[in-house]
Amino acid sequence: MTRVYLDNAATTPLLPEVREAMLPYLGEIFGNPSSLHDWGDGAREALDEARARVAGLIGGSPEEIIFTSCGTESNNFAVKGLAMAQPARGKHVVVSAIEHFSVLHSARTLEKWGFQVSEVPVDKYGLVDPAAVKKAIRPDTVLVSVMHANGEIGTIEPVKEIARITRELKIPFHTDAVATAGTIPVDVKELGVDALSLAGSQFYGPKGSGALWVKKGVRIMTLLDGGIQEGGRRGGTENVPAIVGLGKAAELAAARMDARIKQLTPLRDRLIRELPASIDHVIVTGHPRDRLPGNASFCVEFIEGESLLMLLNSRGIAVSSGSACTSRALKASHVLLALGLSHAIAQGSVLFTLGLETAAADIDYVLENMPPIVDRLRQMSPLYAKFTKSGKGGK
Amino acid sequence: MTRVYLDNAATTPLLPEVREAMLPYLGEIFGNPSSLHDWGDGAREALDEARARVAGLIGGSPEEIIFTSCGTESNNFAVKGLAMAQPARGKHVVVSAIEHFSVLHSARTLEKWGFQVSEVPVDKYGLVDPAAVKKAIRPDTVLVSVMHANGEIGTIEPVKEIARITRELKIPFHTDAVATAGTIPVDVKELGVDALSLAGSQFYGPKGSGALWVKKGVRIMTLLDGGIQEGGRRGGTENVPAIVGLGKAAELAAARMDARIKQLTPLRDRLIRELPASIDHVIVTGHPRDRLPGNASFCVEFIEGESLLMLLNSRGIAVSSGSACTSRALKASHVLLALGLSHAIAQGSVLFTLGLETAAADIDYVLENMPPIVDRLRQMSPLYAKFTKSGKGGK
Amino acid sequence: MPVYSQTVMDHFMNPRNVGEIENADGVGEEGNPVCGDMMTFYIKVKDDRLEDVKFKTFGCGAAIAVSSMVSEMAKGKTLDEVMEITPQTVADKLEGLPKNKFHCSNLGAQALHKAIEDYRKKQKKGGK
Amino acid sequence: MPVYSQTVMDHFMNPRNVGEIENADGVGEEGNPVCGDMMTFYIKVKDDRLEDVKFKTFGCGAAIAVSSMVSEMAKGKTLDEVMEITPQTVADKLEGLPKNKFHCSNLGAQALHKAIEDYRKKQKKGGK
Ligand SMILES: Cc1ncc(COP(=O)(O)O)c(C=O)c1O
Ligand SMILES: Cc1ncc(COP(=O)(O)O)c(C=O)c1O
Repeated sequence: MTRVYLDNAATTPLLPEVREAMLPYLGEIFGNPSSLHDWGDGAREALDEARARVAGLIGGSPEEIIFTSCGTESNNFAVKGLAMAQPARGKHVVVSAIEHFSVLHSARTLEKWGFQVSEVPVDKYGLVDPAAVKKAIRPDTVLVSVMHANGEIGTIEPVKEIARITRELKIPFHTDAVATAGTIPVDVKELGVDALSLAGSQFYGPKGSGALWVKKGVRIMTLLDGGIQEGGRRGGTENVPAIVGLGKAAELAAARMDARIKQLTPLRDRLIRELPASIDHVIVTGHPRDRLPGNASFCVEFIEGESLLMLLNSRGIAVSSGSACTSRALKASHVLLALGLSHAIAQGSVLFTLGLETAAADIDYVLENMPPIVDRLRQMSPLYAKFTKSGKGGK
Repeated sequence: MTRVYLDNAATTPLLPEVREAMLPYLGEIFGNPSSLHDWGDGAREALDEARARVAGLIGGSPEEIIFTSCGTESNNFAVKGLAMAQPARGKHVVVSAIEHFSVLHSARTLEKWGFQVSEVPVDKYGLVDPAAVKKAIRPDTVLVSVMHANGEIGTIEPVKEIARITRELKIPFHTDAVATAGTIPVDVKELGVDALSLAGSQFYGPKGSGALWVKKGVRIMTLLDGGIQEGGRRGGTENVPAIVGLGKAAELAAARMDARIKQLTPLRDRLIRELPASIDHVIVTGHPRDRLPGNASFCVEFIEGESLLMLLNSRGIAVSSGSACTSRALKASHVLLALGLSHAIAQGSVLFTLGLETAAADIDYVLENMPPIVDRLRQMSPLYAKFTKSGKGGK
Repeated sequence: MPVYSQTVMDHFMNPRNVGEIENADGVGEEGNPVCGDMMTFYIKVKDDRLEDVKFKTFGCGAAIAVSSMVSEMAKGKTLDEVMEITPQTVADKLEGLPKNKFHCSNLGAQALHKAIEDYRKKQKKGGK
Repeated sequence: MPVYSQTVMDHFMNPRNVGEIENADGVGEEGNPVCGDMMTFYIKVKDDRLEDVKFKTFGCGAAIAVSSMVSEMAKGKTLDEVMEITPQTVADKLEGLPKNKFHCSNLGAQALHKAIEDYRKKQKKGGK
């Protein structure tokens, strides 16, 4: 059977070069980087090299990189650690309504600790308005966190413009770049942020790898208290193989970024253009222009996303959905609802995320297989029956 | 050159069987376990299997296992998460004086959040007195955390006896079993604890793998807020290869534990017996009987640990030291000081931790090479010169 | 897809009795699109038995499989027998449902019961 | 061991001028075992120059290398020249020291200066 993986936002495969780079560290170079004897040397050198590569990917300095275990840890560290580092200044943080749960739920935890949280809404394309961020900021605001891009709808946020505001007001600004670092150009200096999260499993690096970049001089509280690793900012024996893999993935991403973007963008554009042309009542979600190169996200009216996902899977196509039934919380995606979509429409969400292995034939295959599947589900759908009987025309 | 790795407490090498088990998950089985399509299946099944194996190692239930990224994360999660889960009950926690920094520094962070912390001292062998724990408990105590064994001096603590006390008083009891799980028998039911930390890099499993076992019904706050992974208790895309490796290492440890203990104990005993016999003024640290099978720890008087470590390294021998100069904080090991040793003596700490690859010839090699090295350092030592001139005899 | 049993997968991939019944004797609807699952059952009754059952379902894999299984369990049974079908008996026949899906997707029995109630109400109105 | 430079390693493995000088003209001690490093320098002075320098050091690799380097830098120099040796010039000669080790291990120059002060004090007392 044809197998088409279009769920690269869930996780990317590991590049063979990355795996090769990791293998020695699952073998003979097993030492602890903190060890002062020869066995620690190879591991320590590997950490240094990886740190330089990750810093290079985002235009930071190596000593500003703190390795973590995933994007979620980076985000928890940033949101809690930055907010808690300025007790004298206040207890108010600003986030956008479409942040990843690792940011939103960290903010909720801050609320339990006496903080107040302002959620800035987005427009129908998922864009945060910098002016709205400015309005949300108060004298006691200690942190602004707005993501660089949303992985679910692909929208790229005006981080640079927001940073101009926070810089002027001297408020630490964190951006969750898990969906962008390694995928599109990310430069901490150009963005003007104070902290930035990234994760290897989003750009062909290993699971279990992540980093938080914190600008020199910005105060942050530790999340994982312990030993002297990572300059005392993140304890725990370093996951050397994963860190090495993250470094290698960062190096490759930097070198091949333009080519990757050139490969993905036309495929994405074709899907965004042709899918709604071949199926009625399909809504493109996210921004028409400012979007991730591999992201094509839709809502298919009158049907539910999980059943669509399952039928696509039965044809060998892997996708995601933000429908309630695909989330264990059984709530429709907060991102789609924040765009102003109704629950019924949000239920029909389907997300294609293209990757290095995606070819034109894969898009053909999707365009060929999806219409009959949607048709089949609609024939089963009482909502579709009601709609057709009501005699309302197409969109 | 002969190469003898006797620093298994810093980290153990990865067993070839463990690496083999991991490799498919660094290759074709790359999916996200949360994905509902076929690509997620293999990863999800692997997690289930690993969870059962880790639970099996410690006598818990699979659904009580939360995977983490290291022992430090498990300890932070346990100490902060359990302490914060009972706001109505109080803000006091009890720890021992010789806990790992991931416990002690978590307790210090709790102090910043308004908690009070009681540190229970240890005797000269590093033993915690259960009666002292009982005395330290107050009506507002919400957590007791005492390690199962200390990796630096090898002493195994009377966890079972302490659990009897906490159970009666209905106070959650966490034990840091990072130094014991996979090394000596650990059974959560027999120990009677409420939460237990472990780490794969301590028993021939991968770096970046760890787990916290939390007894069913015991409330704990999340440390890494985010998605639905680990039942909503630990967010972040799972590090599938590391978790698989942890599971495999747990399975092998359970199956081979007796043999491993039988291999290590006589080697350890020989080192503990013969090193002080061949070098004057060497003190054995830790408990004479209740100690980890691979742990032989000493203080060599009149010399400093780092220089000893470096000269041993120049002879191909890898060890650790708790001297100030081996710690970035430049303080002598809090564990050795807690035993009542003077700073000068604690500076001469040297820790041999034997492992699967240790053979009798390695012990011979150490016993042959160490005396001239110690002699050389003592000939350089002004402390030794003072001692010999003062005419005080040996110990 | 081991999150679902083989039986669930079979009923999801090959749902029985999908459709509407023109001039049905009873119609029952349960659920709503907010929670993600909604089902409509149509019945044809003869001699106090379900001569025909059809359904339309908007929802996840479990919801579709539940609807299909319910329709199969009910067909040919007396109305009283059908009223004894419960979410639990349906889930059992499906070899289990994921815990978190049990409540929201398992509305099939209720929807069918509503169709029977609708039929009985109409019967009363008809004065028979 | 890349935490230390090659020069540090060389002086650690092959320290120059280890030992004591019987009837030294000056003795200087610096540091203490609490912080982990302690050094004693012995000097023999002739015509205002260090004819001989020896040391004993309790301490880490850096402390031993520093002592060795200081002794080598000082030997044959005039007392005033030796007083110009600073922790920084020693560290530079060693091709750098780890940042966290700079202060505690780098007490060699001070210990040597103390030995010279000791010598000068004795000279004064001696009434020369
Ligand atoms: C007793 C104990 N607890 C916790 C840890 C920390 O484990 P990790 O380095 O995996 O974070 C160690 C590490 O050696 C340990 O010995
Ligand atoms: C924008 C964003 N932030 C954070 C995360 C969490 O990353 P991880 O799963 O590595 O913890 C994700 C995951 O997809 C993401 O898309």
